[in-house]
Amino acid sequence: MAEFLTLESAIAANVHDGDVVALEGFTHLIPFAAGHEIIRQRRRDLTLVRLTPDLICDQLIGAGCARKLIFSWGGNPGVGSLHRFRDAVENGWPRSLDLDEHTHAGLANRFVAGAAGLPFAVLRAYAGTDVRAANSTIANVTCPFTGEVLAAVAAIRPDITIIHAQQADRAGNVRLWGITGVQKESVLAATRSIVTVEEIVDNFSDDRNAVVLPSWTVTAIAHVPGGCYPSYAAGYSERDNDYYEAWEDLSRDRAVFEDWLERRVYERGSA
Amino acid sequence: MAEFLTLESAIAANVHDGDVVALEGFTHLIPFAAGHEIIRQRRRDLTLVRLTPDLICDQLIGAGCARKLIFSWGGNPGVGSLHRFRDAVENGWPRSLDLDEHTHAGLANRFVAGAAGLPFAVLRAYAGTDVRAANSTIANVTCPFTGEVLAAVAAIRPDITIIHAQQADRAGNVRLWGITGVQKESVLAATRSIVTVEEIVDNFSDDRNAVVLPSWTVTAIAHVPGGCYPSYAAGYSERDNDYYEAWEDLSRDRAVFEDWLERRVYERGSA
Amino acid sequence: MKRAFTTDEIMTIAASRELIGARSCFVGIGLPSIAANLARSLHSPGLVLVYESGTIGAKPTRLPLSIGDGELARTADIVVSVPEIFNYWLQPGRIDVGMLSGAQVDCFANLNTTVIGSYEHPKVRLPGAGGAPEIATACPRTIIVMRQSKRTFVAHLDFLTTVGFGVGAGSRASLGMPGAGPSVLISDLGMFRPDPETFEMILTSLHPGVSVVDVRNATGWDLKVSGELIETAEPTDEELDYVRRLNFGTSAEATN
Amino acid sequence: MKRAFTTDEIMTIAASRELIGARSCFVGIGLPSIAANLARSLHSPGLVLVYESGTIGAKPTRLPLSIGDGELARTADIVVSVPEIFNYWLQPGRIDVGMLSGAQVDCFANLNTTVIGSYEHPKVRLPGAGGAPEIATACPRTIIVMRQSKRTFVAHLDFLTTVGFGVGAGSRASLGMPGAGPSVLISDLGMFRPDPETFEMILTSLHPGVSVVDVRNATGWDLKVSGELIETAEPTDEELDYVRRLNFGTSAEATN
Repeated sequence: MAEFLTLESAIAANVHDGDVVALEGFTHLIPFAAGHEIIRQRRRDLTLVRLTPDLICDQLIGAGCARKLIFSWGGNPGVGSLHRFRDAVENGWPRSLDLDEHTHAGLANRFVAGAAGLPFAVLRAYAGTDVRAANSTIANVTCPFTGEVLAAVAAIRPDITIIHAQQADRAGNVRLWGITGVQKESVLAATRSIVTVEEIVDNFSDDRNAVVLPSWTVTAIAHVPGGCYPSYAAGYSERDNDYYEAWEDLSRDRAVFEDWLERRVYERGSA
Repeated sequence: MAEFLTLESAIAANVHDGDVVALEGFTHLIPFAAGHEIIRQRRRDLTLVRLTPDLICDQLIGAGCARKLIFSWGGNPGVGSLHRFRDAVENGWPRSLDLDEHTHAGLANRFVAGAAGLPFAVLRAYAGTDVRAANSTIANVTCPFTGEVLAAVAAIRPDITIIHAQQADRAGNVRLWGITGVQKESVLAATRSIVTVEEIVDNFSDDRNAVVLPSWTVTAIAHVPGGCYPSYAAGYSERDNDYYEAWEDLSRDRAVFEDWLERRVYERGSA
Repeated sequence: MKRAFTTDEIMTIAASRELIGARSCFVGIGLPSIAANLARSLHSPGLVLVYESGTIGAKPTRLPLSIGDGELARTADIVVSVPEIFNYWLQPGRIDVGMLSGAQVDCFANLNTTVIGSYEHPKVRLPGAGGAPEIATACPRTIIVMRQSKRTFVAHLDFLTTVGFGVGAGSRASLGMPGAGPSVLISDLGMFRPDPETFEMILTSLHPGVSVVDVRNATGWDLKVSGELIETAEPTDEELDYVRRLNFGTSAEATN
Repeated sequence: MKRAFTTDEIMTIAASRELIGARSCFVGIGLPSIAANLARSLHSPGLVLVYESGTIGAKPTRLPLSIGDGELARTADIVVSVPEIFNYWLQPGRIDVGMLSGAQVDCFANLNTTVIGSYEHPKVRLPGAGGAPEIATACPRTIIVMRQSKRTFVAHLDFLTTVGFGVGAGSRASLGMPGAGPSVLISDLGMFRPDPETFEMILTSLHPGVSVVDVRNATGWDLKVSGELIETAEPTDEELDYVRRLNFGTSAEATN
């Protein structure tokens, strides 16, 4: 059953140096507060997993937390580059970054296989691309009925998945809605999970087809209103597009970034 | 875009002798009215596909519409046998019935593969069972990463899938909720589809995580309130458990069944 | 003075006790459903009931007539699709215990729910596999509940629908089945558990008033009896009250 | 008197015209999103916009800043998970047209969105693949929109992220790619369509005021020009009004 903890305790107990850490949320519900807490607790050698690394991984990479990134599209959506990600890949600053690079469909299906307890998933993808050539987690599989050769992707099973959701109830069940990305799969694929939530409610409304993670599939819940800022939580907040646009300049320069990190993450204490 | 038709016209235009016809709905939302219309239009040589054939397939089989059944559990749930199904298999009455028999997981994944446009799906299933031995739509597949041998099931792509749903809007989008079984997959896997609905509404409520089939994935919609009776439609009707219990005796005897068929199906005209 | 009880009642109650300590149970309809609901009402209020219709955490206030009963959806924590219940919830071994039944069982707790007679020309066509083969594969353990006679406890299954221990020691591993297999087979006469060496089901408990001879006479194979044979504890008043309340108004005949 | 327009505007408007008659479009962010939204506003009010965030049938009233914009979810017919959008909707070829862009394109309309320089030691690390390789595989046809220069229209891609026509005739079939591939490549200078024999992209239309020499000077390969070269129709007032209204307040820089 999910345990209710402070964000600080949840990260301290569940995120260890060297872990494979998935942080999911597709534009919507990105767990920024948890990412900042990981930075504050100075975790190192993490393998980060995220379809769209977004600013959250840019910040973790720039802060020196990650040794590897498993991803499928690493830009600042609608704005430009992830300069801390680029600086790590192009110049090895603050350290080199290994890449395990997929397409969205491929990485999403790696989570599907993980959630399903299967060693791999099948899709029609990667044919003819250099994405495939360099990647040991992509292989061929032949249909035993038709002979068609398809792509297989290896299951991914993070040590820990962290997501942000709109609501938890007092029993520790979690509910999210709107754009739900690959959050259900990423939690079900992981050994442990942390969910930060906007609100803790007595009862969910009657919509039982929304994405719900039962309490016994979640390790820890932390009540962190606004925990996805500058991303957004449908029904609770709007995306701060200015923050995303400002990041383009702020993140370009190492010193400006480090100053931001000092003032906005390290000095802030637990969100 | 979905066309609004009478049930009679929808069946006449879309269900042909010899077709592979999936009729889905797991206990909930079983498209009985459409099944009865198929009987009335005296379709023959159908291959019926349904995880749980239930009374609807018992009736179609007893009426002589089917030459083959693809299924995973053929009983009267909580009550007893499907006597028309048994009579066809055990005695070839009213005609012999070929079987393509799976487990729920296997047949559900055949629909998944069909919906996904893949030739097969992978699951951990069938090992060591006689279910597998007799079936050409089950094979082995080896994980290219771990070497584990898993089951592959061939995609199923019905000529036509028929379901019952709670609502359609005037643009022909379909919405269903509650126990939704494998309905989405069965419609997306099929070449054509018919949806009978309880109600046609101006607008759906704001719950966009419910199962919705956009108008352009549906061939025809027929407004048939109570079209899933004696099954039920959450929010509209209750299951008629007495009907299910009465079926045990009614269906046991060929003459009694044929009398039922005459009075309750053929004489009733279009539902 | 002790209250009378039926053989079905002690079977169901014994099965419900086997769920003590389990977090979640994948439930078939019929006898397994009665036992699982009894366990949740009585011993294990937090027990998560999972049905193959996709209802997770159902808290039915009456016994569901089918696994797709509206009562299950109304009271569930979530309702997911049928592909999802098998792929994301059952297959990875998330559900602690599976409750199964069958028309025939053999000494290695393999089950037949497909045909009596030959597959091509069956004497009796049964419902088939349903969810059972994958429940038996994936759940960390399973419990089998079925009425016992020479017709149902057989030396050779007419059809192997669901693997228990296959042909004995090593079978499950060689078939790639992650779960440990049946921890117990409970009939209306007694309880049987796998021998830790051979994985043959041996009689470990007799229900009150039943003799070893009674059980032998209702077993189609050469039954082995545990050296530590015990008597099944009699139903308590509370257990009997609950099972009678649950059972009211629905049938326990179907096997899946 | 004619209104002035920018090269980006004619590029976007020309792309939107290519969607006339399409039922549905899988949309990347940036230039493709502007073109697709313009098409829905102007030429094809029934056009179903599908984004890789899982929003199907989005009807945004302003240009979304990202593919996961709340506006898309709020106005969609349904929102599905990311695995579902790729597995059930894109992969089977349900979405008529895919709109793509890239940092580099070659003469067979293959795209690079991964690196400039070597993969191991890139000069510029670009975002990567995103949804593009599977959009290019599965959609019955694709449209590529990107600004043209010798840096972007290259003889050899630094990295092949997304297959257009591979090495020419027969490549798509041998790679098992169901869709027909790029029907058009639209730049800020002109339009290019595949030669029906070789599948090399040849210049078929010049935007107003652009010469073949201008295009050659901005193309890194030995450009072939159609014998039936035409001029792209000028933007109408209505097209210009719409594209300017849509474009307000967001950036068209990103390529996915």
